[in-house]
Amino acid sequence: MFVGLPGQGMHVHLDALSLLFLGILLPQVVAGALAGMRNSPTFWVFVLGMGLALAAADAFTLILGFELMSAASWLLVLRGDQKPATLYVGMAIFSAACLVPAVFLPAGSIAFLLIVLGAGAKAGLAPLHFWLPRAHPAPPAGVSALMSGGMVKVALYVIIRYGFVVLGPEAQPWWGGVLVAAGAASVLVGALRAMLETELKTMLACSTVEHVGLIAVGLGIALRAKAMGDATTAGLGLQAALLCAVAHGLYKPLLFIGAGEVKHSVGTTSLNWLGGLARAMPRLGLLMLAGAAGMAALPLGPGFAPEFLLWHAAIGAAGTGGIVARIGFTALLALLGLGAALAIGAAVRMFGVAFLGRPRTLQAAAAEEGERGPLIGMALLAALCVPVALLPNLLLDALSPVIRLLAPQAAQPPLAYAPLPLAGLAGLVAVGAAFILYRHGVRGSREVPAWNGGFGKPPPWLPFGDPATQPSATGFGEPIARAIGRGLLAPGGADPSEAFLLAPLARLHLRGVRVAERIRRATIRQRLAFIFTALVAFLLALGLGEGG
Amino acid sequence: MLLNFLLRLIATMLHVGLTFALAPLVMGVVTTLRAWVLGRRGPPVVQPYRDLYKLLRKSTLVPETASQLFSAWPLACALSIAVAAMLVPGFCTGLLTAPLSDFVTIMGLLALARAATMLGGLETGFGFGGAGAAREALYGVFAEGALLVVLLGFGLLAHGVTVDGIAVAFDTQHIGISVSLGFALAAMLAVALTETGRIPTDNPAGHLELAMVHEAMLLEYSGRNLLLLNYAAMLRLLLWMSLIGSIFLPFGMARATDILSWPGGLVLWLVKLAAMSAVLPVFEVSSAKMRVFRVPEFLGVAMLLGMLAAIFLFVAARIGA
Amino acid sequence: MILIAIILPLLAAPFLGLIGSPRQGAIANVALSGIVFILTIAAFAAPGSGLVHADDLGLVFGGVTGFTGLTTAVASFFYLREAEPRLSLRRWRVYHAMCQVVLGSTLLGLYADNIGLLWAAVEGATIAATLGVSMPRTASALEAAWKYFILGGVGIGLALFGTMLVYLAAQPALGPGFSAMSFTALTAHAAGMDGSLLTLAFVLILFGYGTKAALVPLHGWLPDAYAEGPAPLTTSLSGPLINVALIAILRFRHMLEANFTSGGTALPPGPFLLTLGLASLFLAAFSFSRRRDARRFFGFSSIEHSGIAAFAFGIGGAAAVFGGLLHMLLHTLIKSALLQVLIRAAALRGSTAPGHYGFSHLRGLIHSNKYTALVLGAAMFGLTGLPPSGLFVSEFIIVMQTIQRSPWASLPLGLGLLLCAVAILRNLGPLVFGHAPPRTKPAKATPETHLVTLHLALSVVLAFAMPPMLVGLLSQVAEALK
Amino acid sequence: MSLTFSLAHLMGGIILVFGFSLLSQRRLAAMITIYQIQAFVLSAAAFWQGYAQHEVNLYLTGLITLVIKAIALPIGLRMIVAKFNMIRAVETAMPVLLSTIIGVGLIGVAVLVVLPSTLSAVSLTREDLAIALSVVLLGLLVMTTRRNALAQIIGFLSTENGLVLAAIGMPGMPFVAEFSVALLVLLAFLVVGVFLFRIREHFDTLDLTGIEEIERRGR
Repeated sequence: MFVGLPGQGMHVHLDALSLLFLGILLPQVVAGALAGMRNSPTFWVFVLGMGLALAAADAFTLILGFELMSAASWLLVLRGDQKPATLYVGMAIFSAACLVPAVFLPAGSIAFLLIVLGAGAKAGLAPLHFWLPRAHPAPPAGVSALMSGGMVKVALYVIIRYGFVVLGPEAQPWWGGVLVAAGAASVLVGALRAMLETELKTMLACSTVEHVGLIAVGLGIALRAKAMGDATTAGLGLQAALLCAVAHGLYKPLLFIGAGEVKHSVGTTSLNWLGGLARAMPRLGLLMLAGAAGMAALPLGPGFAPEFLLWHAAIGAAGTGGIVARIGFTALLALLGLGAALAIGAAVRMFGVAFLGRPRTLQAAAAEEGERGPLIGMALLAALCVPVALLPNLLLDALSPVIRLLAPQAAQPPLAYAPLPLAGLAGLVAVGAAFILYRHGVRGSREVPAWNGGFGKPPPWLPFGDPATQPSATGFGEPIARAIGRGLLAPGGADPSEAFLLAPLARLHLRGVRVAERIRRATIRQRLAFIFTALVAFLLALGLGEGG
Repeated sequence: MLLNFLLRLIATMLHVGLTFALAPLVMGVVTTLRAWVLGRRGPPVVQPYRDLYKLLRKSTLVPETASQLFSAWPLACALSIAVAAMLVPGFCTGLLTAPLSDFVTIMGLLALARAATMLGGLETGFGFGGAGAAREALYGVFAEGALLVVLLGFGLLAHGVTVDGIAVAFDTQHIGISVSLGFALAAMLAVALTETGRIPTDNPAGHLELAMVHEAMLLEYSGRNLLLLNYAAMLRLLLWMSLIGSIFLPFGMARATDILSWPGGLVLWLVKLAAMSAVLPVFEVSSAKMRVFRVPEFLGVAMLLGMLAAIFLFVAARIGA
Repeated sequence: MILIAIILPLLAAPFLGLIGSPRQGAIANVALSGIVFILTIAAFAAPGSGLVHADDLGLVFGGVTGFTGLTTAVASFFYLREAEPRLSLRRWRVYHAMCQVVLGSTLLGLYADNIGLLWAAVEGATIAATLGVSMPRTASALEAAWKYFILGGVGIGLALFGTMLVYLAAQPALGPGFSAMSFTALTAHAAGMDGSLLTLAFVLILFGYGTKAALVPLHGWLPDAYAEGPAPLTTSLSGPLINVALIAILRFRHMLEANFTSGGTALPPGPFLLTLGLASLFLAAFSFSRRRDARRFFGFSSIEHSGIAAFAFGIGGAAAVFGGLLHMLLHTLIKSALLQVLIRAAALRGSTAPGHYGFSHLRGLIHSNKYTALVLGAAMFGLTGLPPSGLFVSEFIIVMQTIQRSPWASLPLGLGLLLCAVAILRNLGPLVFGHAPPRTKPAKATPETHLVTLHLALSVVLAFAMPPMLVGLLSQVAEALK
Repeated sequence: MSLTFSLAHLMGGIILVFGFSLLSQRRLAAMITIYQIQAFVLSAAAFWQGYAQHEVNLYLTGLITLVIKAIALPIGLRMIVAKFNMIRAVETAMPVLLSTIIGVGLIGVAVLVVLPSTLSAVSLTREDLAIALSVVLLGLLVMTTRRNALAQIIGFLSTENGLVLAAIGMPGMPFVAEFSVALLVLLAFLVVGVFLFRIREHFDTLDLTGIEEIERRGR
């Protein structure tokens, strides 16, 4: 990949890595288009930018595509909501300001750090993730889906492309450490916030932060192992990261489009106002359940194989290196476990509160099945989830050329987790249970009022009982908020990076603005004085410079 | 070759059959012993079988506010626990399911069961189920973390993380009694108590809804659904017992390929189960149930113990900075 | 050829100033500008020679000046149609005369091969512009013009002193006489000049012409002149005039650089330019956020961009100079486009008088007229230097060069660019897509909006598919003035 | 020969002294007078240089200076003063003493800057250059330390004197410079005149504090 100069033309080349990420992108684009973005030119520019960035063979084309992507997505966010748009464009330009120098610096640690800063900011790696939960929910569902499922992948692609391929020869073990640290932080913050957010799309965006963190951890482990010559761990890490990218690229857009449908038919996506949607929109409910299973990384779901690989990779990584690194990886494992369980909790909360239980508002009670197009898009994604969930081994074989490209010496052991046999066993047991139940048991079932610990039936004017008597999303998260949130989040449950990074910067900027205003308000005489003092200063500098 | 396969097949079926058959019995023994320790007479040990049969014969009620998935959750829960129970070696190693018995897979299956139960609790949208589910989520967070760290310790010692492999390794190569194993055991016990919903984190016999965690999620279930959920709970108890047994007391486990070692293995397995089901009630009785928000601290300690175990291993292996 | 291009407007100015109705004046203005534009293009064929001749730099920027001059004239024709009743006949005459004077003297400044002539040209332009700015005769317009006159006058004085010192410094090499004032000769014999005197001269010239280029802290006049002067005039203030000043600085800078590199006693010019450039960048970045008047806002953006160009010249080296020149070129196109479409936008909302350009007044433009709004949005986006804007290319080159030649400076540069881009985009959102003020009715776009589109298209094309001829010229210049 | 230079220096010195004493003046009338004398001396210097260098255009410069700067402008200024019978004493933005101290410092700076330059075989010596530069700087200082528009203009004019002083010293410098200086001053005065009237229309006084008021209202 050589430096492309403006006016020197742009070069496009597809290798295994590009193809993989284009493959990840394709279904989302189709789904997004089906979800109602078909006629928005900006959307297609957005897609074009991502494609260009992925297919670029020279740095200039890459940057161009990347920026095109940022600009278009900014417009789309802007249409949705003004406020996050500014924050978003700020981060986008920041990442550009980091990437542009990085790709033209000589290969080395500084270049890598700049890449991680720039692309990481775009991917939503902690501590630069604060914009993501604000910006991703803003635009229409189809775009949110593509931003969450595709755009962050493009950013990660940049990290992979540079960390493993372009800067590969210069790689140091601690580069991996940087990625792992950032990833771990994102996992924790993302999962925790996903567990606590009460706004459906925001919560999904937080879970995106978590999954980006997982991918980054996998990449970091692989990078470190590659630099240390640990073939097995490198292979595992890459497998985990890439598989996670594939899976997340399927179920996250699905969930976002679903959220859009919820918004469309209920009018709100605040979990505390939903409830019992599975009865009103069964198809959407099932599709969302599939997505939630992926998001929770449960076995037989699309998300489990990557998590499985990642944990193994982390265990392998903990077996190498100095004691500090090993202790670090031990902590990482604890943290990954925490994150995984939090993700399960978040998914359960999302589905259980929004789709199960009783409607909390009349709108939720009056919800109707979503439109055809989005449902078809979701069904497509869900259908693609099935092979990922049940045949991860085949997928890994398909990934092997990419892994060979990234880490030629990496070993690629077959996956020890085999969903199909597990499903088979489950099937056997199910058959057995069914036999017993239908041989000796009583068939059928009766609809009765819920027992509810013996409380009375709700009065007729409250058809679904008093909404206040069922746990809200906030209530569901409350125990975890008390046990962990207090320690990890800033006071008031704000995101730590927002409170400790964004706010101080804003204050600094304000100070600069105040100074500028004071200068602007200067009178003519004072402006003359500016010129005069500057002149004298320059002359002094001149005199001293020549004197000494 | 074929013979080996046949033997392993038989052993596997035997293991599965025994596990499924013995699960209620273990539960019964624990309950009865507990009553004895408390100085009551207690139900006969076969009571669980009767309860299950009674539930089988009872009709199934579905609340009006429930969705179509109401009956899916108990099934999912029971199935995943059952599969997990098939994977964990009992009386002998080298079962057909051994290659599947990756510790992570088992954790995943347990998590799946937990998720299904939580969804079941949220299904009807009444207070108790929700509260129970929320607490279950809280416990799960810490339990998984602790378990994963402990797993690291095993992985480092046994150079593999399939339960079968760990069992074989700990059985054949004499690790000896190391500090880290002690820590790991403590951590694992804590997690096991939480997962199986025993005192001190939850009270299986308690019927005060506000204090219940696991039971609270089953409140709305009846008939075959309740049967599945209860049976899943029994299986889970047995599963954890044989898991701890095969990892920490692996001695005398039979090998599936040599039939002569089976009897000894079987006997020892039963003895281990009996011992554990004897220790559990004693511990339960001697300790009080904690408040919900003490549990995270309890499990946090477990997590730290797990990390300590790993760190001690590093120190023992004399790894420089 | 070139002489005609310069003298024609200057001669025509008195007539425009004395006779004719506003309408005739406007038409004559357009016609003259058209002829001048043709002449500047024709100059590529006949660059001429002697006291006034067009070197490559002059050719390129002369062409741009002619082009913007023409479009400005057209814009002010339509401006007249809308703003005629506001102002008396006399003022319209003065206005048109001044437009021509500014055009002519700008071209003189570009084509003059004599430092004295250059200085005279800039002075003429200053005075003309002063009168032009004061034309609306509102209190704030007078105040702006007064500022412009005082600050500009001081700058002119310093520039003259610097010019004389250059002449003096050239004595050892060239001796007395005209040759010691011709750029070609000076550039050729830079090595033999008196370095320390040359440095002093450069500082004075930097301050003199820097005032015209509105580099901080010499920028005091610009925002007010933008906001209070007659709308079309700001276009020629923003582009051509700033270019003349920057090009002058570039030429003198090269003498200094050459003397320094050839072992003369001169100091390197880099630090001076970098200081002023960064100061401009950051002051602009921080001044954006509190602006309520669009034209003042874009005044600060002009400060920003001339700061970037100065920064590029300070970095030095052929590539950086190339980037700087390209940046000036594209900025001229985009900025004049922006200011013209801004007039259209204000017209859509009722009045183009100064003070009707508040963001709150123009916001939600898309509800008034989609085309105009989108063109305005595109122009604003172009200013941020994000692709596909042309400025992306030039800023890209400049940043690259900065990283290679003086990495320490790349950090503030990047930060400044970041802040500016964010500030501009932050205003773009509400201005184009926001909620329109109450009682906003959709209106028709006026034809000259297409001219603006032409500008923008030209800027993009020039950047990404640059005609080799242009690349050749600019890189020759850059090579010669590195 | 030496007489030539010493005389040139002398005149330069006198001009500098007057430029300096502008700083210490509070009253407009006095400032105008000082400026006038400065212009006279300047024209004399121009004539002298013309005589020394046998340059016709230097005589011309001297003539322009004499007619316009030394005679025409002061008259005009006095007219303005009389016309708007404005407060005779101009309040300064900076204590006079401080401004004079700064003025001394400026002269030091000018010398410091000019010192390293080697003016071989040039009739204008470093000292003259230093003097011219300091006159310019002093003029600027006057502009920045006076609140009154007229005072600022006077400071501006004395800056121009400094320029001319430098220009006449330039050996064989083509006529362009002086011509444009004269032009500048003329136009400057013209424009200024226009402004004074306009500003009077709007603010009744030449004191720019009115403008400053407007500016305080941030836009």
